Amino acid sequence: MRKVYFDHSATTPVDPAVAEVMMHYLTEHFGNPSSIHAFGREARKAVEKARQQVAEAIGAASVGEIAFTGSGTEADNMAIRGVAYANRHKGNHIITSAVEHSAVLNCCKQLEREGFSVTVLPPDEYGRVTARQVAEAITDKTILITVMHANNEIGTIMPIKEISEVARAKKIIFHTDAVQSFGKIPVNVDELGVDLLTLSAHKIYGPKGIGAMYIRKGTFWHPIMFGGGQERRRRPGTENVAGIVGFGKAVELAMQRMYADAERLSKYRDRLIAEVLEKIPHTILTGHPKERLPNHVSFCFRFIEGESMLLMLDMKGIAISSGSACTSGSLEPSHVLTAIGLSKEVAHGSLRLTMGKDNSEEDVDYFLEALPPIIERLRAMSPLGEG
Amino acid sequence: MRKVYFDHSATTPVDPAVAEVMMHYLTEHFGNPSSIHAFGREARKAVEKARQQVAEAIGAASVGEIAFTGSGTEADNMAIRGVAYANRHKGNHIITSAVEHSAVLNCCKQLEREGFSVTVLPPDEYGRVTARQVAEAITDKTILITVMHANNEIGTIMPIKEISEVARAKKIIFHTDAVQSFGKIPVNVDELGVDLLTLSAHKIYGPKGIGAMYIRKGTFWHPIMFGGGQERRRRPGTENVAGIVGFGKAVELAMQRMYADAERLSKYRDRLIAEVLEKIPHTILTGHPKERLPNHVSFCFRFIEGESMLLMLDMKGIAISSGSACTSGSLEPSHVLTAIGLSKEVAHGSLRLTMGKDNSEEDVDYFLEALPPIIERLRAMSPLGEG
Amino acid sequence: MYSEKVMDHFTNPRNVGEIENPDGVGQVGNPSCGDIMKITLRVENNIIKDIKFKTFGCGAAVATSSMVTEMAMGKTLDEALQITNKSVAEALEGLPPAKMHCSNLAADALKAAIEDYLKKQNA
Amino acid sequence: MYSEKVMDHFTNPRNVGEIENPDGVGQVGNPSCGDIMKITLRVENNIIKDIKFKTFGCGAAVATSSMVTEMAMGKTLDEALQITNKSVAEALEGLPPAKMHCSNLAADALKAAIEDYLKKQNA
Ligand SMILES: Cc1ncc(COP(=O)(O)O)c(C=O)c1O
Ligand SMILES: Cc1ncc(COP(=O)(O)O)c(C=O)c1O
Ligand code: FES
Ligand code: FES
Repeated sequence: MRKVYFDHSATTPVDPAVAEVMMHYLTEHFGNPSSIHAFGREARKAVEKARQQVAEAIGAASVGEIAFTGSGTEADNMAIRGVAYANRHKGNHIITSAVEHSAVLNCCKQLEREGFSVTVLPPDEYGRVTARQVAEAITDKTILITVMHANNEIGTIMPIKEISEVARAKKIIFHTDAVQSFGKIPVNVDELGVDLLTLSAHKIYGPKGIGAMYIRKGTFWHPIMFGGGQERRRRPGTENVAGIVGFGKAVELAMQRMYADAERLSKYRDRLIAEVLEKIPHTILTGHPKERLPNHVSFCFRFIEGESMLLMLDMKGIAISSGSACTSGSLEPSHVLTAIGLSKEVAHGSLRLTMGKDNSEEDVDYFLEALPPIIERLRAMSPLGEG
Repeated sequence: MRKVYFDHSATTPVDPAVAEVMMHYLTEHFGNPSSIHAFGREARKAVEKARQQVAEAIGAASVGEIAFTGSGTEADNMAIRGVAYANRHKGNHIITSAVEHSAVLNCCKQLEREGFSVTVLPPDEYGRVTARQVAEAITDKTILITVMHANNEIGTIMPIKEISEVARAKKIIFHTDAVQSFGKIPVNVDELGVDLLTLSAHKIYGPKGIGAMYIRKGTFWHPIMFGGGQERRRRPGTENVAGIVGFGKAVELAMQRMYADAERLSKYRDRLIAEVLEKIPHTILTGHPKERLPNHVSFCFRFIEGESMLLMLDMKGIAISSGSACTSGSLEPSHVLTAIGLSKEVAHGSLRLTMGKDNSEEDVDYFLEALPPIIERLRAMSPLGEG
Repeated sequence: MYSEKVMDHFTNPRNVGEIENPDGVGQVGNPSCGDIMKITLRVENNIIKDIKFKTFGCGAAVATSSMVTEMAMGKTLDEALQITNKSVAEALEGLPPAKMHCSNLAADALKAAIEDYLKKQNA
Repeated sequence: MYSEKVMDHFTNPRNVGEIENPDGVGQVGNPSCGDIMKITLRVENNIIKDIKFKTFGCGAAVATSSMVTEMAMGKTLDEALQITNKSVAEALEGLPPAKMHCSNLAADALKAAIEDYLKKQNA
């Protein structure tokens, strides 16, 4: 059976070239970067090279602005809580959006429990918040604005540049979670105008369990984990050398591939959107029709539930995801889909298709063949709608 | 030139068998364990198998008591701060020892800044604290005792069982950092009588950037990082699948090898101690002469400074470490060495030799040849002592 | 994640559909929670002669619906009322912990359909 | 970590030792901070005719000691007093940031030795 992996926003396979360099740093060059002997120095050199690769890719002014972490989630925690704790004397107000990743939203919730006050901006129907909304939410207590660059569930790209201009004008620290955008569209800290930025390796053909936080020089910040002095005292613990080296390599490859991939995949994307909407009635495109990631397609199909759809696609060899509550074991469907105004009932029928470097036009053909009968079958089984 | 790696307490090479399984989970079976499609289910299965391997190795009652983390440091942070925050309503007092790893001590320092009160027990000259000291330090506000199982710098094994009996009798939560002992001596959570325990993969021929926290069922605890629901809501972020699988495999191999390695290496250890003390005057054995890790040898050589010694040994192909301040770029030598009563001057001349599975008797011979002339040369250069 | 039995009932669900002019109808669940089950019955001499389901929900919801219809088919109403959430889950060789609430729905829908039938009889 | 030049001076330090009956002696640093440098001088006609060092300290400390003796040898006292921490570090092709305090020691020890000589002259 054909295998089609269409879940690159969930995670990606590690590029063989990345796996190969990782292997060297797991086995031969296995030293602890803090050791001063030859094994340690070799590891240190590799970590610093990777830091350089990341810094260059996002246009950081210096390598000292990059700290490696154990995940994108940890980088979000470090950025948001680290800024909040360090700037509490200045104020306790934070602004975010309702469509952020749970790593951001749950940090904000925790900060609320600790006495901070959080404004969660509602997005428009495409999942965007505007610079104007942000400007209106700012108070003299606002110490941090955190708005994601591109949304993981619906692919919508936020107007980060406009928002950062507002933040700059008011001298408020601005963080963006670029986990989904990095490697797919240009991410440059100066062009975006951000003070902190989150990355994760496993979304760009690097390993899981490695992230990075960019922090602009001079940004007031406190660590949130305590131990040794690694990563310039920003993140303690022996460095995941192989993971960091793999991240560096993945970044290098992503930068080489980005424009060509975006061009190719956005054609598939537009074809998928057009044909699915045409072939399958009662279908809603979620996210912005234009301002979206080049590899990202997402829908809601009325009258059916996501998990069942996923299982049936899986039986056809197609790996894909849904924001359905039933895929997460909770009763609440995706907060992103309800935030853009969909009813819970509709949100349960969501599907997210995210393409990657190895997908071909044949994968798209195969999917477009497989989907309609599945939807039809599930609708025939459904007590809802025309079922 | 011969290469002798004698720094296994700093980190270890990944076992080729471990690297091989990791490779599969980086490239082929790369799914996100939260995904319900086949790629995701494969990854989930592998993560749960590794959890089983870790649970069994330490005698945990159920796999639900193991949470994977991004390092030993993170597991220490989770255990100590997670218990402290969750039990603050019961009291604010924590007991620890002066020879803990910085991951433990710096968590305690942070908790002090947050209003907790910490008693840091002074060890005896061998680096041990006693159950009696702990008993005497307990107040009705004590909520947590954290004492390491074996010390990283001087190899001393703590009387954890006796300490845990005191903790049990007073119903106080007890954590031990078993990063250095695990895989070298038996570590069983019931025999040790601990409620929480920290492990790290890279000390047992697993990858860096993976740790685990054992938490006994029913232990009151709060998370310290916020995001998705991974690891039973204990540690958010996409799981480092390859790292976790590698950890599981490393644990399996460590359990097979432990007794034979301990027997072999403790012979080398005893020979190294005897011959170095005999050959080199003005040498102090640090740590306990008997109650120490089987692979661990540590000294202070008077009148010389550790980094210079390390560099000279490195030129002979011997990788080894020191608790000298000069290896860490600070002016303070190891807190462990000063805690056991050594002057800073003496502590600067420390050397730690930690053996591993691939070391041979020839490595020991080679080291015993190489060391004396280096000490002699440095002493001749030194303005101190008989120099 | 799911047992083979669950996957079998999900892939080849038994008794899908809706009986026309049924003797009893039961519908439970809530579309905003992501699950609705509708069971329709034909009853003769106190025996379930035919039973069909329609379900909006996850794989477990589909499988439990299918299983509960298979278990109830041909049974007397009294016997059918003995079918519990637990027995459905067991017949499916277990459900993942997070999915246990789905099995509740199936037995509940059956019960609602039987009660609907009984109410109509007494009306 | 260290430049080649540093490693060269560490591995083959120039002018190690202690001059007997020196004309000037300078010792700086503190053993509890992990670094002591002792410089002994022989001075003739205001020129450093011989200079030796002894050092307890890290690789950078040894290398800066060695370098400063090499730089001072044969210089007039006035010229030698121009040697700064920075010029020593530069002559070594740089030091890691964490090690900059070692280079301070070397120039300081030289200065202390010269001052000791000058004091003795004036005594
Ligand atoms: C006793 C002890 N605890 C904790 C740690 C930290 O583990 P990791 O390096 O995985 O953060 C180490 C080693 O670095 C250690 O020796
Ligand atoms: C937008 C966004 N932020 C953060 C994360 C978290 O990254 P990680 O899985 O590395 O913790 C993800 C993906 O899981 C994401 O899509
Ligand atoms: S119907 Fe939602 S979990 Fe089963
Ligand atoms: S002498 Fe300690 S850092 Fe140089």
